[in-house]
Order: sequence, then structure tokens, then C-alpha cells
Amino acid sequence: MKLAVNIAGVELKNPVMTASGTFGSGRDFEPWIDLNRLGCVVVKGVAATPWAGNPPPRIVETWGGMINSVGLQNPGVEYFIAEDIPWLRQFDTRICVNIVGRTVSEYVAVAERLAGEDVDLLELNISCPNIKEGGVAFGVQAEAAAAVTSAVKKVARQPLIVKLSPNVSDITEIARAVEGAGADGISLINTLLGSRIDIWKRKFILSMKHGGLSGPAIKPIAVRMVWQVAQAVKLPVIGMGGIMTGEDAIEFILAGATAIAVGTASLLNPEATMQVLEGVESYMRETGVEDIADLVGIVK
Amino acid sequence: MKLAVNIAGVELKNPVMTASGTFGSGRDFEPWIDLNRLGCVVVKGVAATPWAGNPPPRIVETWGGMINSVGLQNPGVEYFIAEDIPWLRQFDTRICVNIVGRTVSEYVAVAERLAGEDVDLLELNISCPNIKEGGVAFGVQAEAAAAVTSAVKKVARQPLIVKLSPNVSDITEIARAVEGAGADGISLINTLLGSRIDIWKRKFILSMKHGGLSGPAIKPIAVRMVWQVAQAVKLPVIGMGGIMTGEDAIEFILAGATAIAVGTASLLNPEATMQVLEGVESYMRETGVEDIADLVGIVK
Amino acid sequence: MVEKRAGRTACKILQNRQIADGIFEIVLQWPKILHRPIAGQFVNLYCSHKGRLLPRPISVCEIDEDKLHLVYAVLGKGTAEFTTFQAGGLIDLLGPFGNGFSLEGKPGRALLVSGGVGTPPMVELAKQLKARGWELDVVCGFRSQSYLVEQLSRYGTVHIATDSGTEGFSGNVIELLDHEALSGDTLFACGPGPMLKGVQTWAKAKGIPAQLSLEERMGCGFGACVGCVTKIITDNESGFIYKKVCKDGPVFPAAEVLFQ
Amino acid sequence: MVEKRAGRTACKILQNRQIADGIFEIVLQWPKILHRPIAGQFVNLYCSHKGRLLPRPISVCEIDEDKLHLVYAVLGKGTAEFTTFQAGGLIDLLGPFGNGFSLEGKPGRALLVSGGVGTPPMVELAKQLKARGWELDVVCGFRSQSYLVEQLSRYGTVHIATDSGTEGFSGNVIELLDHEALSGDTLFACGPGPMLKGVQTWAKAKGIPAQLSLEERMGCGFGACVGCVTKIITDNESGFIYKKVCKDGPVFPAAEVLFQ
Ligand SMILES: Cc1cc2nc3c(=O)[nH]c(=O)nc-3n(C[C@H](O)[C@H](O)[C@H](O)COP(=O)(O)OP(=O)(O)OC[C@H]3O[C@@H](n4cnc5c(N)ncnc54)[C@H](O)[C@@H]3O)c2cc1C
Ligand SMILES: Cc1cc2nc3c(=O)[nH]c(=O)nc-3n(C[C@H](O)[C@H](O)[C@H](O)COP(=O)(O)OP(=O)(O)OC[C@H]3O[C@@H](n4cnc5c(N)ncnc54)[C@H](O)[C@@H]3O)c2cc1C
Ligand SMILES: Cc1cc2nc3c(=O)[nH]c(=O)nc-3n(C[C@H](O)[C@H](O)[C@H](O)COP(=O)(O)O)c2cc1C
Ligand SMILES: Cc1cc2nc3c(=O)[nH]c(=O)nc-3n(C[C@H](O)[C@H](O)[C@H](O)COP(=O)(O)O)c2cc1C
Ligand code: FES
Ligand code: FES
Repeated sequence: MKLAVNIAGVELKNPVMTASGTFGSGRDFEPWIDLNRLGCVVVKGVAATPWAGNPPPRIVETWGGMINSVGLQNPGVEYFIAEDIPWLRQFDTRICVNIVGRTVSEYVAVAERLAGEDVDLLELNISCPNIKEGGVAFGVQAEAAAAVTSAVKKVARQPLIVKLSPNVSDITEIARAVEGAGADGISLINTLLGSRIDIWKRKFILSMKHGGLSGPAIKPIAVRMVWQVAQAVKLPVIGMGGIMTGEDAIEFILAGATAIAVGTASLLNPEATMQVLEGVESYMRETGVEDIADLVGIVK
Repeated sequence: MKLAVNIAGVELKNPVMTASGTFGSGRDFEPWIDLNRLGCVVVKGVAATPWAGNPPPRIVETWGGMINSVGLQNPGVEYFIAEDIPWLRQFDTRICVNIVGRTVSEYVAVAERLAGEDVDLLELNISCPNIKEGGVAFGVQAEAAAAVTSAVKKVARQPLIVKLSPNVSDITEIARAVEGAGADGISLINTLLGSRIDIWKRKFILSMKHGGLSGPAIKPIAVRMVWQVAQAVKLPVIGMGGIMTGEDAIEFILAGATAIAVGTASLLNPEATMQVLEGVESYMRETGVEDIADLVGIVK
Repeated sequence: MVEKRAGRTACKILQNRQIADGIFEIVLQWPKILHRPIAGQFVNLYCSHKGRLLPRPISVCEIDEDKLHLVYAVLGKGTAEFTTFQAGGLIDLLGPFGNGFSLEGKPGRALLVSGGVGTPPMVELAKQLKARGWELDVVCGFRSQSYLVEQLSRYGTVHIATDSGTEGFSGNVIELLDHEALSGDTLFACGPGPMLKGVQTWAKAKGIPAQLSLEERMGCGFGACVGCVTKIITDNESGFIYKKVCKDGPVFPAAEVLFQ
Repeated sequence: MVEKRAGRTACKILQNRQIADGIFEIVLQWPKILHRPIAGQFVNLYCSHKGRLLPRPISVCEIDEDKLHLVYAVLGKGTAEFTTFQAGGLIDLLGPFGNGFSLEGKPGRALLVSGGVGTPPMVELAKQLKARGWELDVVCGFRSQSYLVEQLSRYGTVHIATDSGTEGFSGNVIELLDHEALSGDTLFACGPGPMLKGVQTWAKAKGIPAQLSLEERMGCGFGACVGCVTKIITDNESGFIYKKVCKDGPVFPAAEVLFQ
């Protein structure tokens, strides 16, 4: 049974990745899972300089999901290089760095700084709804998405995945724009903008009012968008949004995802990535699939 | 305790409406509820001529929600006038007609035909994702939304609510466009485009591949959009999307909805509208609210 | 004014046990506030898992004085969840819904034809028909293992076909009908689409009036969502209109159903 | 290599009963595969309602040989659901998590100050401190009805304040501390934010080193989501950095916590 997949020239031993921001750099999961078994660790968003993030409350529960407004708190790229790359390199897994920024030059700075570093993939997060400064603005306008993609592509030494926002009228337009601008792959979906009000206190629960909705509630939207994007571009697609089980992962793969990422599920159960991997394997066994590649995008 | 609300000059005895397409014209609910207790019955989408709708399967379950691709099956405006208006007029409740069309002139035809009829409100559905012909295209482009709104407004004799699609990058842009074009109110959200794949049969479950996601899963997106639109326009807003309880309804009202509509919940429990109404009443009692209007949009 | 009905009701589970591979019988205490169901109607059962909100429509298998028997196959996650429900516990139910089989007409010889979990509704149907003086042949097709045969034998002659040939006739119900040269004055059928299509053709050829009980995915079960439609032959441009399986059906005259 | 831990574990419920208005004690069989919790740590409890997926963090109240006692207030829908769980049933649990109270230092006189459902963690803490030779004053504030007082009295002198004045001192815990002129070599506190802020100020004024156990909404409970942060005083531009309540806390030195 062949589980290995290829994303923009980088071989992953299996299609199970972690979704950025739900796995830190993996340390918090070591007590439960063997990181060597992951196809790729996608680390939490890394910025050029340390970001403080948003004030609490940052988390609120919704039916079948959660909203977060972490605001990309992160200790910056220097810390990441010094601490997290060596730590992650203990494990036989791929490293993908999720890059965040407020301006094109901030994104570029991170990619530039990582150019000589030992990471396998870059993921450009142009879709986080949790910062006022604009990350998300890049994700909802095709020209802006293309501009940041091509600027980063110029300096990047690793293949560049662009992560799309689902908060758009036409996801294929953005996908085509970043493909045209030189992206090597596309990942989606990031969170949907949502909010919850505390009716007793009569105020928003999150300090930032709105935040990003994730979890199984959003899976049907994610599956639809992954399918649309897979139809629209030639790039490899990484699918995510509400994956809880191996069966969910297969749904994304059939829709056109070469690899998939587990996000919120890992927060609810630190062993989720392993369960998803085992679920994928047992689906392949049960249905007699020799090579996972034979499933990618076969539902038209 | 004052529950009555005013939508564009039409008084509703209470803010609880039915969401179009989840209540037929009310007949199916008569065994369970007293229609006299509803603020307003919003009927299933009515077209100029009978529409056949999409082939089955039209329904699929998702986590905390469902996807439908009914495709606006309806017997047309003549049937509606002959059968449903007299039937609904037995009850002391408002009638709002959800208008669907494939072209501007089809929308106009329905509004024109209803001009001399005994209905209280019109709701322009420019947001149904379930027809190929384009309804949704009106809902995702500001100019198209404005064009259909002003065309219908010219012939309409009842106040015109425009129902927005959530599948857009900036809901406030569309809201402002239809406000500018003469809408008397805005209702939102319609369903989010989603899909599910049967991994054993390796095909989409719905015959149309994609459909409209509704139910509690989408509530946080709906609350966010209702708040954004209420901030952006001066029109009364009718809020919906995943309302299951009176507490959910209050969340929308605090976010800025003058009235709310119960959709999927009515399918899961035919008494849902009554339970929502009772929940709203008991919240008002518990928190000492004299007039529901005092709650509208107070969360900023 | 229509008659008022009780809403979603938590019913007491009296029994819930496996009766064949992947097939369970659940017996519920039937609350007096609910309408008494008739043969061919169904009830909506609901999951406890609050990710799964839609109804699971399950046909009335048999109704005693105050007990409802249902027989369900474990098909997906919802029916799998039902198997974990224990006697003594509660299950949420709405219904009964649907038109049921029409039992009108002068008693004679009736053919009941079912496939898989189309068999459960045959039990109450057979009971009612026999009570009205009909003579019955019940023809049931299964993949490999039969169930409900004992109950059905009380009311008529049971003929079994299995795909695997492990029990009874080896083949499908249409082949069995022909093989045993069965006939009748009327026919009732319930089962998967392809089987019903075969029954439709067979009955038409023999000139036997037939009623078919259909299945479709449901959003509500009581006519509100227009989700559960099937094509019914009509004299219009497209040759059909969509009717609701939950309210106009699930039982339709065979001659009216348009299979693809 | 870090030590391996057991994942989400269904724990047997031995008891689940109301001990005061809206306050429940749930006793769980503590599975051997889980780490043994210490005072000030918490566990994640999970709902059965699959609309509610996030953990409900609940502090360790007391741990016996193989039994975990938790005391929870019915605050919202999730804790309301917990009240329906029956002895003999199972509840999903992950943990224990958090740093717990630091019990280092030469035994002396300790002040334990709690408000509302900040009281449960004081029980295991008091037990551990007493075992280490500390003398304890436990000062607990409630809205109107006390609980856990009997357990706490085993380990030290309990002083009660109620907002309503229905039991003990009428007022808040700070007022009671002053009123009884209590003091100590160290202080431990758990309770709502405003109370902790008061304790911080009080302890600072008295020069008593204090540890505060904080609460925040959690997405995971084990450090992965960075959702549960609180402001910790730091010598940087903004004067603080965000630290995780679940992993860096929930217990922080009082001097480091920046309240708004
Ligand atoms: C009128 C009617 C009567 C029925 N009577 C019986 C019966 O007596 N015994 C029995 O075993 N089965 C019966 N079925 C089929 C039964 O409803 C489905 O097997 C069941 O809903 C599957 O649920 P699940 O959660 O296990 O499957 P999943 O595939 O996990 O269900 C997902 C969703 O799809 C729907 N769904 C999936 N398959 C079907 C189907 N074949 N028909 C309708 N909805 C489906 C479910 O209701 C649910 O909403 C009947 C169906 C209908 C329409
Ligand atoms: C470290 C820690 C220890 C705790 N120990 C106890 C204890 O021993 N006894 C006790 O009664 N309570 C304790 N709490 C508070 C308890 O976690 C909340 O009361 C509970 O999660 C509320 O859940 P709910 O579903 O009833 O409320 P809802 O408001 O319906 O919950 C919705 C969501 O918000 C979260 N939430 C709501 N209020 C709080 C809160 N105050 N703190 C954290 N999350 C919240 C819930 O976990 C859930 O994710 C503790 C909290 C923390 C952070
Ligand atoms: C707490 C949290 C933090 C996140 N942080 C990031 C981030 O830093 N960068 C990013 O690209 N996406 C971030 N995301 C989005 C996820 O990577 C993922 O796209 C989204 O949650 C959908 O997947 P899920 O439903 O499986 O969680 C975050 C999501 C959550 C829940
Ligand atoms: C089965 C079904 C049919 C619908 N048909 C229509 C329709 O005809 N016209 C319309 O404007 N909206 C239609 N909708 C959308 C609902 O009115 C509502 O906007 C949406 O479902 C969100 O609300 P809910 O989550 O409470 O269902 C339909 C929704 C469902 C579930
Ligand atoms: S299931 Fe809703 S109309 Fe039939
Ligand atoms: S709750 Fe996730 S980091 Fe603390």
C-alpha cells in the first residue's frame, strides 16, 4: 500500500499533515503521538518579529465547531529558527512553515530569512481573519493575493503553498490568481469569519468580536471549495476544514486534495492525526486501493 | 411585554418568522402549531411559472446541519395566488412571499403579478445556490443585486425585503448596494454552498453535487453577517441561519435583527417556531425587557 | 382545521436486539398521544449524536396494542448509533407519516414482494390483509440471511430468495416469482430501487395492479422541505412531476412511478 | 523524549450528586493509565452532546487512592448536561493538565483564599499542605451557600464569607481577611478575576508571597491552541506577554499577573 504523496516536489510519507495553529510546532503532542508518523508538520504562523496576539477571550464554542481569535501570537522567525527547526528535525517528518505578515514586505522578510534554513515547504497564510492589519485582505482580492504570492516566490527557496480564505465569493478566482503568480500548491480552507454573542452579558464573547470558525461544522464548505479549486488549477491541493476521521480525509482526497490537514480535531483529541492516518489506511485496505494517488480527485 | 415589531411599515405581532423553503405555505405545520401565533409566514420561493426542481437526492446531512438542493421546486405564482393566499389568510399572521427567478424579468413578473394581491411583504431571493440558471449570481455581485432590486422595486406594491447570499467576500457591499437600489429591508443569511461525497460510492451524494448548507453549524457566520449588515445599513434586518432556540433568536436580535426566521429547526421539529417564540418571551421576562425593540442591535 | 398531533416524543425502548447479521429489531412503547400507524407508514427516529440532526425514517413493521416493532439495518452512522440504545432508555420519535398501503378492494390473492429492509413493512401489511380475508404469497429477497420469516408465515406462504443461495431460492425475487409461477389479484412491494423497477415491469407484464413503497433521503418526513421527491409520470412536457415520498408516498401505484 | 500519556479516556462515574444550589460533586474512578494529578491541576471533561466539542476544564478537588473528586457549578449548557450523567455511566476525560500549586518552601502558616467554584482546588491543596506540616487558614467566599467546608475543616480553620450574609461573615473574602486580621507566610488563591485582583493587592500590601489560580476559556487544555492566555508582566514595550493558562498556569505567582 503506497501512502506517500508528492507536493510540489517534496515527498510526504503519507498525506496527513497538521493544520497550522492547531499543533504549535508539535511539542504539545509528543506525549501522545509519534511525530515520525506524520506526513508533515505545518507549524503555527511565523512572523518576521514576535507578535503578541489578541487579548482573551480568544476561544468560543459553536455547534460542531469553535471560533478562535488568537491573532497569530508567535515568537517570530528568529525564535522559530533557533528553537523549533532543530527540535522538529529530530523527527523523520516534513516541516512546512506557515508565514504570516501584515504587509507584503513582512511576508517577504520571513521567506527570505528561511531561505537558507532547513525547512521543506512554505505556506503563505493570506487568509487569517484574526488580525486587523489585513492578512485577510490579501486573501479576498485576487490581485492582492497574486501580488504577495509573486513577491514571496521571488525570494523563497522552498516550494510555496498559498493558503486561501473561504470568505470569498469565488474561490477559483483567487486560486487561479495565485497559480498565475507562481504558487507551487494551494491549501484550503482557512477559517470562516464568525461570531457569538453572550446574551446574558450582551456583548461579543471574543475580545475581537469576530474570529475564525473551524471544526466539523465547516466541512461541507471546505469539501466544496477543495473540489472547485482542484477543478480550476493544476497545482496540488492540500485540503482541510473539519476533518475528524479517516473517512473525512478520504472525502477531501476524492474531491481533489493530494494531502490533507487535521486542525481542530487535534485540539479535541491529541491523537486525532494518528486516528485519521489509520482511518485512511483502513479505507484503502477495505476498498483495495494500492496507491493513495489513485484516489486523488476521482470524483468529478 | 411588547413583542410586536415593525418591518418597513408592516407590523408583525412578534419577531418570529419562518424561513422560506422550510415551511411550505404552512399547511404541513398546522397539525402541530397555531399559525396565528407566528409573526409572519415567509412562504417557499414562488416563480413566475411552475419549476420542477432538481432530481433527488436533494438532501444530505452534515455535522450540525444539512445541505439541500431542492432547486426551488414550486407550482408558480398563479397556483400560489389561487391556493395559498386564501388558505393563509384564515390566520392572523403576516404573509411574506419569497420571489425567485432566473432573470430580472422573471423576478419582476412575480412582483407585478402579486401587486394587486393580498400579501404583506415580498422577499427577493437573490441568493439561492441551488439553481444553475443564476439566482445566486445576482446575490454575489453588487451591481447585479442592485439592478434586480430596483427593477422589482419599480413594480412592487408591497415593501421589498432583499435576501442576501452569505457566499460573498463582503456582505456589507451587497447590503449597501440593495439599500441604494431601494430595498425596504434585508434578510440574511441564505445557505452556504457546500457538498458531501459518498466515499464508498465515490460520488457526490446530491444529484447537483453542491447545495445549500443550513442549520446550527452556520449560526456563527450568520450572526457575524447580521451584525455587519446592521452596522452598514439603515434598513431593518431579518436575521436567520441556524436558529434552534429562543436564545439563538436573541443573539440575532442583539446583533441587529428586528425580526428573525426559523428554518432548518422547523424541519427537525415542527414545533420549533413556537419554542423559539416562548424562549424569546422567557428571556425578556427573566431579564426584565419590556419591549423587544429595546434589544435590537444593542451589541456594538 | 386539521387534527392536532403530538410533536417529537421520547419513546421508551422495550427491546433492541440483533435478529440477523446487521439487522436489529427495536420495540417501542407506543405512547397514546401519538396517532396509531397503519401498514406502509413510517416513523422518524432521531439520533442522540447532535452532529446528526436529520430523521432516520423507519417503516412500521408491526403494531400491537401498545407496542411498535421496527426492524432496521445498520447502514451508516445513525443506524449504528441506534444499536447502542438500551432497553429501558428513550428514543426520540416523530410520526407516523406517509400514506401507507391502500387495502381497499375485494379480498382475493395478494402478492407481497420485498427486498432486504423492504421486508419489515410487509409484516403489518400481511397481518392487515389476512384480517381482511386475503390469501397471501410473501416473496422476500435477502442478500444471504433471512429474517422476519416466522412472523410473515403466520399470515401467508413465505417464499425466500437469497443472492448467495444460502437460503431458499438462489436468485432475486423476480426470478423467484417466475420460477414458482406466482400470481395474484394485486401486488405490494417494498425494497431497493432496482428491485422495485423489476417488480414494476413484471407486474405490468402480468397485468397485476401493484403498489410500490419507495425510499428517499428525507429532511423532515412531513412534507415541509420538498427534499424526498420521486418522479411521478404526468402528462406534461418532461413527462413527470416530482412528488414527495414522505407525504404523497411512500406508497405509490406502480404505474405512476418513473424509474430512470 | 517526553513521557507518553494516555489519550481521551472514558472514566467510570461513581457518584454525581448535588451538594449545594447548582453545585455538583462528581466522583470518578481514576484509571491507572492516567497520570496522578496534583493540587491545582485540572482535567478536561467532555460533553456527550456532539454540538459541544470543547473541553470543560474542571479543577482537581480531591484525589484518593483511585478516585477523583471534582466539584462543578452549573454555569452553562455543558455543565448542565453533566448533571444528567448517572453513576455507573462513563465520562470522557483528558488530563490532568496544568502546573499545579507549588508546595515548596519551609512549612509555616498558609492562607488559602477562594471564591465560589475556586473553592474545590483548595481541598487537595489543604490536604497536601497539612501533610507537609503547614498550618492553614482557609477563607472561602460564596454567594449565599457554602460547600466543601467539612472537607476543608479537616486540614485547617475555615472562615466563611457570603455576599448575602446568610452564612458566616457578610461581605467578600478580602474584607473577611481584614476583619479577622488573618495573615500567613504564603497565600494560595483561586476564584473569579475581580477577587483574585483584590487578593493580589491585599497580599502585596501585606508582603505575603501569593499564588493565583486563573481561569480562561480553553480550546485544548494542553498548550496547542494558544487560546487560553493571560497577561503576565514582562519588561518589554507593552509591559506584558501572553502566557497560557492551561500549560504555563493555571497557577501563577501573584506578582506576575497583570489584571486589567
Ligand atoms: C419511508 C422509508 C422507510 C424506511 N424503512 C426502513 C426500515 O424499515 N428499515 C430500515 O432498515 N431502513 C429503512 N429505511 C432506510 C433508512 O431510513 C436508512 O437506512 C437510514 O436512514 C440510514 O441512516 P444512517 O444514519 O445509518 O445512514 P447514513 O448514510 O449515515 O445517513 C445519513 C443520512 O442519509 C439518510 N439516508 C441514508 N440512506 C438512506 C436511505 N436508504 N433512505 C433514506 N434515507 C437515507 C439518513 O436518514 C441520514 O439523514 C427507510 C427509508 C424510508 C425513506
Ligand atoms: C483551569 C480551570 C479550572 C476550573 N475548575 C472549575 C471547577 O473546579 N469547578 C467549576 O465549576 N468550574 C471550573 N472551571 C470553570 C469551568 O470550566 C466552566 O464553568 C465550564 O467550562 C462552563 O461550561 P458550560 O458548558 O457549563 O458553560 P458554557 O458557557 O455553555 O460553555 C461554553 C464554552 O465556554 C467555556 N467556558 C465558559 N465559561 C468558562 C469559564 N469560566 N472558564 C473556562 N471556560 C469557560 C466552556 O468550557 C465551553 O467551551 C474551571 C476553569 C478553568 C479554566
Ligand atoms: C486555534 C487555531 C489557530 C489557527 N492558527 C492558524 C495560523 O496560525 N495560520 C493559519 O494559516 N491557519 C491557522 N488556523 C486555521 C487552521 O490551520 C485551519 O485552516 C482551519 O482551522 C480549518 O481546519 P479545521 O476545521 O480542521 O480546524 C488556526 C485554526 C485554529 C482553530
Ligand atoms: C430545504 C430548504 C429549502 C429552502 N428554500 C428556500 C427558498 O425557497 N427561498 C429562500 O430564499 N431560501 C430558502 N432556503 C434558505 C432558508 O430560508 C434559510 O435562509 C437558510 O436555511 C438558513 O436558515 P436555517 O439555518 O435556520 O435553515 C431553504 C432552506 C432549506 C433548508
Ligand atoms: S422529507 Fe421533507 S418533504 Fe419529504
Ligand atoms: S487551551 Fe489551548 S493553549 Fe491553552
